[in-house]
Amino acid sequence: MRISVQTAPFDLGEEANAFAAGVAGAGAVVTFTGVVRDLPGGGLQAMEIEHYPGMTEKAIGDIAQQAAGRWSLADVLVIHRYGRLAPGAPIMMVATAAPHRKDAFEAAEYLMDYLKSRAPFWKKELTAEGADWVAAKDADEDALHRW
Amino acid sequence: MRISVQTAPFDLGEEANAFAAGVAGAGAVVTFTGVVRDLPGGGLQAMEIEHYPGMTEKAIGDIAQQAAGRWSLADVLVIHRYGRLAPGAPIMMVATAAPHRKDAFEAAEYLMDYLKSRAPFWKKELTAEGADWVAAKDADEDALHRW
Amino acid sequence: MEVLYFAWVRERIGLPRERVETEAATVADLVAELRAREERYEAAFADLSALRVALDQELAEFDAPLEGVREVAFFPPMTGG
Amino acid sequence: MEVLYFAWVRERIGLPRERVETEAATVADLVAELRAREERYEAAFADLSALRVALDQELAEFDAPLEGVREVAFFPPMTGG
Repeated sequence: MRISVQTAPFDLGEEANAFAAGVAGAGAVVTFTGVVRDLPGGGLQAMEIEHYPGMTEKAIGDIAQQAAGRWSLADVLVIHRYGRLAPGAPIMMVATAAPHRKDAFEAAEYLMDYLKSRAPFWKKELTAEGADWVAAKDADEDALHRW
Repeated sequence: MRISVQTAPFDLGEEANAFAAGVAGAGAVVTFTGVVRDLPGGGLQAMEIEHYPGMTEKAIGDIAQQAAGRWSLADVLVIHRYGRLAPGAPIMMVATAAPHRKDAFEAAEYLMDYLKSRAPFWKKELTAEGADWVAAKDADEDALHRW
Repeated sequence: MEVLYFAWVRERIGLPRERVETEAATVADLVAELRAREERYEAAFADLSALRVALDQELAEFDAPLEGVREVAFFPPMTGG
Repeated sequence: MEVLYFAWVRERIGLPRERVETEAATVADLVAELRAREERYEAAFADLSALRVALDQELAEFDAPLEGVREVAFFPPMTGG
Protein backbone atom coordinates (compact mmCIF):
# COMPACT_ATOMS: atom_id res chain seq x y z
CA MET A 1 0.00 0.00 0.00
CA ARG A 2 1.36 3.42 -0.92
CA ILE A 3 -0.16 6.75 0.05
CA SER A 4 1.35 9.98 -1.17
CA VAL A 5 0.14 13.51 -0.39
CA GLN A 6 2.21 15.81 -2.54
CA THR A 7 2.40 19.09 -4.43
CA ALA A 8 4.37 17.61 -7.34
CA PRO A 9 2.54 16.44 -10.46
CA PHE A 10 2.41 12.70 -11.10
CA ASP A 11 2.41 10.73 -14.31
CA LEU A 12 -0.69 8.52 -14.58
CA GLY A 13 0.99 6.12 -17.00
CA GLU A 14 4.15 5.68 -14.96
CA GLU A 15 2.22 5.24 -11.74
CA ALA A 16 -0.19 2.77 -13.35
CA ASN A 17 2.64 0.70 -14.83
CA ALA A 18 4.64 0.65 -11.60
CA PHE A 19 1.54 -0.35 -9.65
CA ALA A 20 0.57 -3.09 -12.12
CA ALA A 21 4.13 -4.45 -12.20
CA GLY A 22 4.01 -4.93 -8.43
CA VAL A 23 0.86 -7.06 -8.56
CA ALA A 24 1.52 -9.25 -11.60
CA GLY A 25 -0.57 -12.13 -10.30
CA ALA A 26 -3.62 -10.09 -9.41
CA GLY A 27 -5.73 -10.39 -12.55
CA ALA A 28 -7.59 -7.08 -12.26
CA VAL A 29 -6.20 -3.57 -11.96
CA VAL A 30 -8.44 -0.49 -11.73
CA THR A 31 -7.23 3.11 -11.76
CA PHE A 32 -9.16 6.31 -11.20
CA THR A 33 -7.64 9.68 -12.04
CA GLY A 34 -9.20 13.01 -11.18
CA VAL A 35 -8.32 16.02 -13.32
CA VAL A 36 -8.94 19.75 -12.68
CA ARG A 37 -12.01 20.57 -14.78
CA ASP A 38 -12.66 24.01 -16.15
CA LEU A 39 -15.86 25.76 -14.97
CA PRO A 40 -19.02 25.17 -17.04
CA GLY A 41 -18.65 28.57 -18.73
CA GLY A 42 -14.83 28.45 -18.81
CA GLY A 43 -12.59 30.94 -17.05
CA LEU A 44 -10.98 28.81 -14.34
CA GLN A 45 -7.47 30.16 -13.79
CA ALA A 46 -6.41 27.66 -11.16
CA MET A 47 -7.62 25.37 -8.42
CA GLU A 48 -6.04 25.73 -5.01
CA ILE A 49 -6.17 22.73 -2.73
CA GLU A 50 -5.60 23.10 0.99
CA HIS A 51 -5.20 20.14 3.32
CA TYR A 52 -4.58 19.28 6.97
CA PRO A 53 -1.04 17.88 7.16
CA GLY A 54 -0.90 14.89 9.45
CA MET A 55 -4.63 14.22 9.48
CA THR A 56 -4.68 13.84 5.70
CA GLU A 57 -2.23 10.93 5.65
CA LYS A 58 -3.97 9.37 8.66
CA ALA A 59 -7.45 9.68 7.15
CA ILE A 60 -6.37 8.25 3.79
CA GLY A 61 -4.52 5.43 5.54
CA ASP A 62 -7.67 4.59 7.53
CA ILE A 63 -9.81 4.61 4.38
CA ALA A 64 -7.36 2.35 2.56
CA GLN A 65 -7.25 -0.04 5.54
CA GLN A 66 -11.04 -0.20 5.55
CA ALA A 67 -11.00 -1.07 1.86
CA ALA A 68 -8.33 -3.73 2.39
CA GLY A 69 -10.42 -5.29 5.15
CA ARG A 70 -13.54 -5.33 3.06
CA TRP A 71 -12.32 -6.61 -0.29
CA SER A 72 -9.71 -9.12 -1.34
CA LEU A 73 -7.03 -6.76 -2.62
CA ALA A 74 -3.48 -7.36 -3.75
CA ASP A 75 -2.53 -3.70 -3.37
CA VAL A 76 -3.80 -0.12 -3.08
CA LEU A 77 -2.30 3.17 -4.23
CA VAL A 78 -3.52 6.67 -3.37
CA ILE A 79 -1.86 9.85 -4.63
CA HIS A 80 -3.43 13.22 -3.80
CA ARG A 81 -1.98 16.60 -4.64
CA TYR A 82 -2.44 19.93 -2.89
CA GLY A 83 -1.39 23.48 -3.72
CA ARG A 84 -2.11 25.41 -6.90
CA LEU A 85 -3.17 23.34 -9.93
CA ALA A 86 -3.89 24.46 -13.49
CA PRO A 87 -6.99 23.36 -15.42
CA GLY A 88 -6.33 19.95 -16.96
CA ALA A 89 -3.76 19.02 -14.31
CA PRO A 90 -4.13 15.68 -12.52
CA ILE A 91 -5.41 16.15 -8.94
CA MET A 92 -5.29 12.63 -7.62
CA MET A 93 -5.42 8.97 -8.47
CA VAL A 94 -6.27 5.71 -6.81
CA ALA A 95 -5.34 2.25 -8.04
CA THR A 96 -6.55 -1.11 -6.80
CA ALA A 97 -5.48 -4.63 -7.73
CA ALA A 98 -7.44 -7.78 -6.95
CA PRO A 99 -7.88 -11.34 -8.17
CA HIS A 100 -11.38 -10.44 -9.40
CA ARG A 101 -12.69 -7.37 -11.20
CA LYS A 102 -15.61 -6.81 -8.83
CA ASP A 103 -13.30 -6.33 -5.85
CA ALA A 104 -10.97 -4.02 -7.76
CA PHE A 105 -13.87 -1.85 -9.00
CA GLU A 106 -15.76 -1.69 -5.72
CA ALA A 107 -12.67 -0.91 -3.66
CA ALA A 108 -11.70 1.89 -6.06
CA GLU A 109 -15.19 3.41 -5.85
CA TYR A 110 -15.20 3.09 -2.08
CA LEU A 111 -11.82 4.84 -1.85
CA MET A 112 -13.08 7.65 -4.07
CA ASP A 113 -16.34 8.09 -2.18
CA TYR A 114 -14.51 8.33 1.14
CA LEU A 115 -11.71 10.53 -0.17
CA LYS A 116 -14.34 12.99 -1.45
CA SER A 117 -16.00 13.52 1.93
CA ARG A 118 -13.68 12.19 4.64
CA ALA A 119 -10.16 13.22 3.67
CA PRO A 120 -9.35 16.77 4.84
CA PHE A 121 -8.92 18.58 1.54
CA TRP A 122 -10.63 21.79 0.52
CA LYS A 123 -10.77 23.15 -3.01
CA LYS A 124 -10.90 26.76 -4.08
CA GLU A 125 -11.58 27.91 -7.63
CA LEU A 126 -9.77 31.01 -8.85
CA THR A 127 -11.23 33.08 -11.71
CA ALA A 128 -10.81 36.64 -12.95
CA GLU A 129 -13.75 37.55 -10.68
CA GLY A 130 -12.13 36.18 -7.53
CA ALA A 131 -11.94 32.99 -5.52
CA ASP A 132 -14.66 30.59 -4.41
CA TRP A 133 -14.45 27.63 -2.08
CA VAL A 134 -15.99 24.57 -3.69
CA ALA A 135 -19.03 23.51 -1.65
CA ALA A 136 -19.40 19.88 -0.62
CA LYS A 137 -22.17 18.14 -2.57
CA ASP A 138 -25.05 16.32 -0.89
CA ALA A 139 -24.61 13.64 -3.56
CA ASP A 140 -21.07 13.00 -2.30
CA GLU A 141 -22.26 12.59 1.28
CA ASP A 142 -25.11 10.37 0.08
CA ALA A 143 -22.64 8.21 -1.86
CA LEU A 144 -21.27 6.96 1.48
CA HIS A 145 -24.59 5.39 2.42
CA ARG A 146 -24.22 2.54 -0.02
CA TRP A 147 -21.19 1.12 1.77
CA MET B 1 -13.84 5.97 -29.28
CA ARG B 2 -11.10 3.48 -30.12
CA ILE B 3 -11.52 -0.29 -30.26
CA SER B 4 -8.55 -2.50 -30.96
CA VAL B 5 -8.57 -6.30 -31.22
CA GLN B 6 -4.94 -7.32 -31.49
CA THR B 7 -2.33 -9.97 -30.81
CA ALA B 8 0.37 -7.45 -29.89
CA PRO B 9 0.98 -6.56 -26.23
CA PHE B 10 -0.02 -3.08 -25.11
CA ASP B 11 1.49 -0.78 -22.52
CA LEU B 12 -1.06 0.16 -19.87
CA GLY B 13 0.78 3.35 -18.93
CA GLU B 14 1.18 4.61 -22.49
CA GLU B 15 -2.41 3.81 -23.36
CA ALA B 16 -3.71 5.43 -20.18
CA ASN B 17 -1.67 8.59 -20.77
CA ALA B 18 -2.68 8.87 -24.42
CA PHE B 19 -6.32 8.35 -23.49
CA ALA B 20 -6.22 10.90 -20.66
CA ALA B 21 -4.43 13.45 -22.86
CA GLY B 22 -7.30 13.28 -25.34
CA VAL B 23 -9.96 14.10 -22.75
CA ALA B 24 -8.24 16.82 -20.73
CA GLY B 25 -11.52 18.49 -19.74
CA ALA B 26 -13.27 15.37 -18.57
CA GLY B 27 -12.52 15.36 -14.84
CA ALA B 28 -12.67 11.60 -14.27
CA VAL B 29 -10.73 8.83 -16.01
CA VAL B 30 -11.15 5.15 -15.09
CA THR B 31 -9.08 2.29 -16.47
CA PHE B 32 -9.48 -1.42 -16.03
CA THR B 33 -6.73 -3.82 -17.03
CA GLY B 34 -7.07 -7.60 -17.08
CA VAL B 35 -3.95 -9.70 -16.65
CA VAL B 36 -3.41 -13.45 -17.24
CA ARG B 37 -3.57 -14.99 -13.76
CA ASP B 38 -1.77 -18.18 -12.91
CA LEU B 39 -3.94 -21.14 -11.80
CA PRO B 40 -4.69 -21.42 -8.04
CA GLY B 41 -2.02 -24.14 -7.65
CA GLY B 42 0.33 -22.60 -10.24
CA GLY B 43 1.42 -24.36 -13.41
CA LEU B 44 -0.24 -22.25 -16.08
CA GLN B 45 2.06 -22.30 -19.12
CA ALA B 46 -0.01 -20.02 -21.31
CA MET B 47 -3.49 -18.80 -22.07
CA GLU B 48 -4.75 -19.07 -25.61
CA ILE B 49 -7.50 -16.72 -26.65
CA GLU B 50 -9.58 -17.43 -29.74
CA HIS B 51 -12.02 -14.94 -31.20
CA TYR B 52 -14.47 -14.47 -34.06
CA PRO B 53 -12.89 -11.91 -36.39
CA GLY B 54 -15.48 -9.45 -37.63
CA MET B 55 -18.08 -10.23 -35.01
CA THR B 56 -15.65 -9.30 -32.23
CA GLU B 57 -15.15 -5.73 -33.42
CA LYS B 58 -18.87 -5.40 -34.11
CA ALA B 59 -19.88 -6.73 -30.69
CA ILE B 60 -17.42 -4.52 -28.83
CA GLY B 61 -18.50 -1.51 -30.90
CA ASP B 62 -22.14 -2.20 -30.00
CA ILE B 63 -21.30 -2.52 -26.29
CA ALA B 64 -19.34 0.74 -26.35
CA GLN B 65 -22.19 2.51 -28.16
CA GLN B 66 -24.63 1.26 -25.52
CA ALA B 67 -22.37 2.65 -22.80
CA ALA B 68 -22.04 5.98 -24.60
CA GLY B 69 -25.82 6.22 -24.86
CA ARG B 70 -26.33 5.44 -21.21
CA TRP B 71 -23.73 7.59 -19.49
CA SER B 72 -22.31 11.00 -20.16
CA LEU B 73 -18.89 10.00 -21.50
CA ALA B 74 -16.11 12.04 -23.08
CA ASP B 75 -14.43 8.97 -24.57
CA VAL B 76 -14.13 5.17 -24.45
CA LEU B 77 -11.19 2.89 -25.21
CA VAL B 78 -11.26 -0.91 -25.49
CA ILE B 79 -8.20 -3.03 -26.27
CA HIS B 80 -8.52 -6.82 -26.29
CA ARG B 81 -5.79 -9.26 -27.24
CA TYR B 82 -6.08 -12.74 -28.68
CA GLY B 83 -3.55 -15.49 -29.38
CA ARG B 84 -1.10 -17.04 -26.95
CA LEU B 85 -0.42 -15.06 -23.75
CA ALA B 86 2.00 -15.79 -20.92
CA PRO B 87 1.02 -15.63 -17.23
CA GLY B 88 1.25 -12.00 -16.07
CA ALA B 89 0.67 -10.63 -19.57
CA PRO B 90 -2.03 -7.98 -20.05
CA ILE B 91 -5.12 -9.43 -21.77
CA MET B 92 -7.26 -6.37 -22.22
CA MET B 93 -8.07 -2.93 -20.97
CA VAL B 94 -10.95 -0.49 -21.03
CA ALA B 95 -10.78 3.20 -20.26
CA THR B 96 -13.63 5.65 -19.78
CA ALA B 97 -13.60 9.42 -19.31
CA ALA B 98 -16.50 11.48 -18.01
CA PRO B 99 -17.25 14.77 -16.30
CA HIS B 100 -18.23 12.85 -13.13
CA ARG B 101 -16.68 9.83 -11.45
CA LYS B 102 -19.93 7.88 -11.17
CA ASP B 103 -20.38 7.83 -14.96
CA ALA B 104 -16.77 6.85 -15.60
CA PHE B 105 -16.91 4.01 -13.05
CA GLU B 106 -20.31 2.66 -14.06
CA ALA B 107 -19.52 2.76 -17.77
CA ALA B 108 -16.23 0.90 -17.20
CA GLU B 109 -17.99 -1.80 -15.17
CA TYR B 110 -20.73 -2.08 -17.77
CA LEU B 111 -18.14 -2.50 -20.54
CA MET B 112 -16.35 -5.19 -18.54
CA ASP B 113 -19.55 -7.08 -17.69
CA TYR B 114 -20.62 -7.15 -21.33
CA LEU B 115 -17.17 -7.93 -22.70
CA LYS B 116 -17.01 -10.95 -20.37
CA SER B 117 -20.20 -12.57 -21.68
CA ARG B 118 -21.11 -10.93 -24.98
CA ALA B 119 -17.87 -10.42 -26.90
CA PRO B 120 -16.89 -13.56 -28.85
CA PHE B 121 -13.67 -14.56 -27.11
CA TRP B 122 -12.85 -17.99 -25.72
CA LYS B 123 -10.00 -18.73 -23.35
CA LYS B 124 -8.04 -21.94 -23.08
CA GLU B 125 -5.58 -22.69 -20.28
CA LEU B 126 -2.47 -24.69 -21.16
CA THR B 127 -0.65 -26.68 -18.46
CA ALA B 128 1.77 -29.61 -18.44
CA GLU B 129 -1.31 -31.86 -18.14
CA GLY B 130 -2.98 -30.50 -21.24
CA ALA B 131 -5.42 -27.81 -22.31
CA ASP B 132 -8.76 -26.78 -20.84
CA TRP B 133 -11.32 -24.34 -22.17
CA VAL B 134 -12.28 -21.85 -19.49
CA ALA B 135 -15.97 -22.30 -18.65
CA ALA B 136 -18.24 -19.26 -18.53
CA LYS B 137 -19.22 -18.40 -14.96
CA ASP B 138 -22.84 -18.02 -13.87
CA ALA B 139 -21.70 -14.99 -11.87
CA ASP B 140 -20.60 -13.29 -15.10
CA GLU B 141 -23.97 -13.91 -16.74
CA ASP B 142 -25.72 -12.74 -13.57
CA ALA B 143 -23.64 -9.55 -13.57
CA LEU B 144 -25.56 -8.41 -16.66
CA HIS B 145 -28.85 -8.33 -14.77
CA ARG B 146 -27.94 -5.21 -12.86
CA TRP B 147 -27.82 -3.07 -16.00
CA MET C 1 -24.31 -20.95 -46.21
CA GLU C 2 -21.06 -20.57 -44.30
CA VAL C 3 -21.06 -22.39 -40.97
CA LEU C 4 -18.35 -21.47 -38.44
CA TYR C 5 -17.29 -23.28 -35.28
CA PHE C 6 -15.29 -21.86 -32.39
CA ALA C 7 -13.49 -23.15 -29.28
CA TRP C 8 -14.41 -26.73 -28.29
CA VAL C 9 -17.17 -26.85 -30.90
CA ARG C 10 -14.46 -26.36 -33.54
CA GLU C 11 -12.25 -28.97 -31.86
CA ARG C 12 -15.02 -31.59 -31.66
CA ILE C 13 -16.13 -31.12 -35.24
CA GLY C 14 -12.54 -30.86 -36.39
CA LEU C 15 -12.79 -27.81 -38.63
CA PRO C 16 -13.22 -24.07 -38.18
CA ARG C 17 -15.71 -23.50 -40.99
CA GLU C 18 -17.44 -25.21 -43.88
CA ARG C 19 -19.91 -24.48 -46.62
CA VAL C 20 -23.27 -26.19 -46.01
CA GLU C 21 -26.02 -26.55 -48.59
CA THR C 22 -29.26 -26.65 -46.67
CA GLU C 23 -32.97 -25.92 -46.89
CA ALA C 24 -33.24 -25.71 -43.09
CA ALA C 25 -35.83 -23.11 -42.02
CA THR C 26 -34.39 -22.42 -38.56
CA VAL C 27 -31.15 -22.80 -36.63
CA ALA C 28 -32.67 -25.78 -34.82
CA ASP C 29 -33.43 -27.45 -38.17
CA LEU C 30 -29.85 -26.88 -39.30
CA VAL C 31 -28.55 -28.38 -36.04
CA ALA C 32 -30.76 -31.45 -36.56
CA GLU C 33 -29.32 -31.88 -40.08
CA LEU C 34 -25.74 -31.56 -38.85
CA ARG C 35 -26.27 -33.96 -35.92
CA ALA C 36 -27.56 -36.58 -38.33
CA ARG C 37 -24.36 -36.39 -40.39
CA GLU C 38 -21.65 -37.93 -38.24
CA GLU C 39 -20.73 -38.79 -34.66
CA ARG C 40 -18.47 -35.72 -34.29
CA TYR C 41 -21.39 -33.38 -35.05
CA GLU C 42 -23.59 -35.34 -32.66
CA ALA C 43 -20.88 -34.89 -29.98
CA ALA C 44 -20.61 -31.16 -30.60
CA PHE C 45 -24.36 -30.49 -30.60
CA ALA C 46 -25.41 -32.97 -27.89
CA ASP C 47 -26.24 -30.25 -25.36
CA LEU C 48 -27.68 -27.12 -26.95
CA SER C 49 -27.87 -25.37 -23.57
CA ALA C 50 -24.04 -25.31 -23.65
CA LEU C 51 -24.02 -23.62 -27.07
CA ARG C 52 -24.61 -20.18 -28.46
CA VAL C 53 -25.36 -19.23 -32.05
CA ALA C 54 -24.73 -16.09 -34.09
CA LEU C 55 -26.43 -15.29 -37.40
CA ASP C 56 -24.43 -12.93 -39.60
CA GLN C 57 -22.34 -12.04 -36.53
CA GLU C 58 -25.27 -11.19 -34.25
CA LEU C 59 -26.25 -13.42 -31.32
CA ALA C 60 -29.52 -15.24 -32.01
CA GLU C 61 -31.81 -17.93 -30.60
CA PHE C 62 -32.00 -21.51 -31.84
CA ASP C 63 -35.53 -21.00 -33.15
CA ALA C 64 -34.44 -18.04 -35.32
CA PRO C 65 -35.21 -18.34 -39.05
CA LEU C 66 -32.29 -18.79 -41.47
CA GLU C 67 -33.84 -17.03 -44.45
CA GLY C 68 -31.37 -14.54 -45.91
CA VAL C 69 -28.61 -15.55 -43.51
CA ARG C 70 -25.15 -15.99 -45.03
CA GLU C 71 -23.09 -16.92 -41.99
CA VAL C 72 -24.01 -19.10 -39.01
CA ALA C 73 -21.58 -19.57 -36.12
CA PHE C 74 -21.76 -22.06 -33.24
CA PHE C 75 -19.70 -21.67 -30.09
CA PRO C 76 -19.76 -22.12 -26.31
CA PRO C 77 -20.66 -19.24 -23.96
CA MET C 78 -18.12 -16.46 -24.41
CA THR C 79 -15.31 -15.83 -21.94
CA GLY C 80 -13.91 -12.41 -22.83
CA GLY C 81 -12.48 -9.76 -20.55
CA MET D 1 -4.68 23.54 23.36
CA GLU D 2 -3.83 24.09 19.71
CA VAL D 3 -6.81 25.23 17.63
CA LEU D 4 -6.54 24.98 13.84
CA TYR D 5 -8.70 26.55 11.15
CA PHE D 6 -8.95 25.52 7.51
CA ALA D 7 -10.45 26.87 4.27
CA TRP D 8 -13.03 29.64 4.75
CA VAL D 9 -12.98 29.19 8.53
CA ARG D 10 -9.29 30.13 8.42
CA GLU D 11 -10.04 33.07 6.12
CA ARG D 12 -12.86 34.43 8.28
CA ILE D 13 -10.90 34.15 11.50
CA GLY D 14 -7.76 35.40 9.79
CA LEU D 15 -5.25 32.87 11.08
CA PRO D 16 -4.45 29.21 10.48
CA ARG D 17 -3.87 28.21 14.11
CA GLU D 18 -3.58 29.61 17.61
CA ARG D 19 -2.94 28.46 21.14
CA VAL D 20 -6.08 28.71 23.29
CA GLU D 21 -6.15 28.44 27.08
CA THR D 22 -9.54 27.04 27.99
CA GLU D 23 -11.43 25.05 30.57
CA ALA D 24 -14.16 24.18 28.08
CA ALA D 25 -15.55 20.71 28.69
CA THR D 26 -16.80 20.03 25.17
CA VAL D 27 -16.25 21.26 21.63
CA ALA D 28 -19.55 23.16 21.85
CA ASP D 29 -18.31 24.94 24.99
CA LEU D 30 -15.10 25.90 23.22
CA VAL D 31 -17.09 27.23 20.25
CA ALA D 32 -19.21 29.33 22.62
CA GLU D 33 -16.05 30.80 24.17
CA LEU D 34 -14.55 31.59 20.77
CA ARG D 35 -17.79 33.16 19.44
CA ALA D 36 -17.89 35.47 22.45
CA ARG D 37 -14.41 36.81 21.65
CA GLU D 38 -14.78 38.86 18.48
CA GLU D 39 -16.98 39.41 15.48
CA ARG D 40 -14.69 37.39 13.18
CA TYR D 41 -15.15 34.29 15.36
CA GLU D 42 -18.88 34.90 15.50
CA ALA D 43 -18.86 35.06 11.69
CA ALA D 44 -16.90 31.83 11.35
CA PHE D 45 -19.01 29.86 13.83
CA ALA D 46 -22.44 31.32 13.03
CA ASP D 47 -23.73 28.11 11.40
CA LEU D 48 -22.38 24.97 13.04
CA SER D 49 -24.19 22.76 10.52
CA ALA D 50 -21.72 24.12 7.94
CA LEU D 51 -18.73 23.10 10.08
CA ARG D 52 -16.86 19.95 10.93
CA VAL D 53 -14.49 19.37 13.84
CA ALA D 54 -11.54 17.05 14.36
CA LEU D 55 -10.01 16.20 17.75
CA ASP D 56 -6.39 15.13 17.54
CA GLN D 57 -6.87 14.60 13.80
CA GLU D 58 -9.96 12.39 14.09
CA LEU D 59 -13.42 13.61 13.05
CA ALA D 60 -15.65 14.20 16.09
CA GLU D 61 -19.04 15.61 17.09
CA PHE D 62 -19.62 19.03 18.64
CA ASP D 63 -20.72 17.46 21.92
CA ALA D 64 -17.47 15.49 22.25
CA PRO D 65 -15.46 16.06 25.48
CA LEU D 66 -12.15 17.93 25.22
CA GLU D 67 -10.41 16.22 28.12
CA GLY D 68 -6.94 15.08 27.10
CA VAL D 69 -7.26 16.63 23.62
CA ARG D 70 -4.22 18.54 22.36
CA GLU D 71 -5.37 19.65 18.92
CA VAL D 72 -8.80 20.84 17.79
CA ALA D 73 -9.47 21.69 14.15
CA PHE D 74 -12.47 23.46 12.63
CA PHE D 75 -13.22 23.36 8.92
CA PRO D 76 -16.04 23.15 6.34
CA PRO D 77 -17.17 19.83 4.87
CA MET D 78 -14.27 18.28 3.00
CA THR D 79 -13.97 18.31 -0.78
CA GLY D 80 -11.24 15.84 -1.63
CA GLY D 81 -10.92 13.57 -4.63
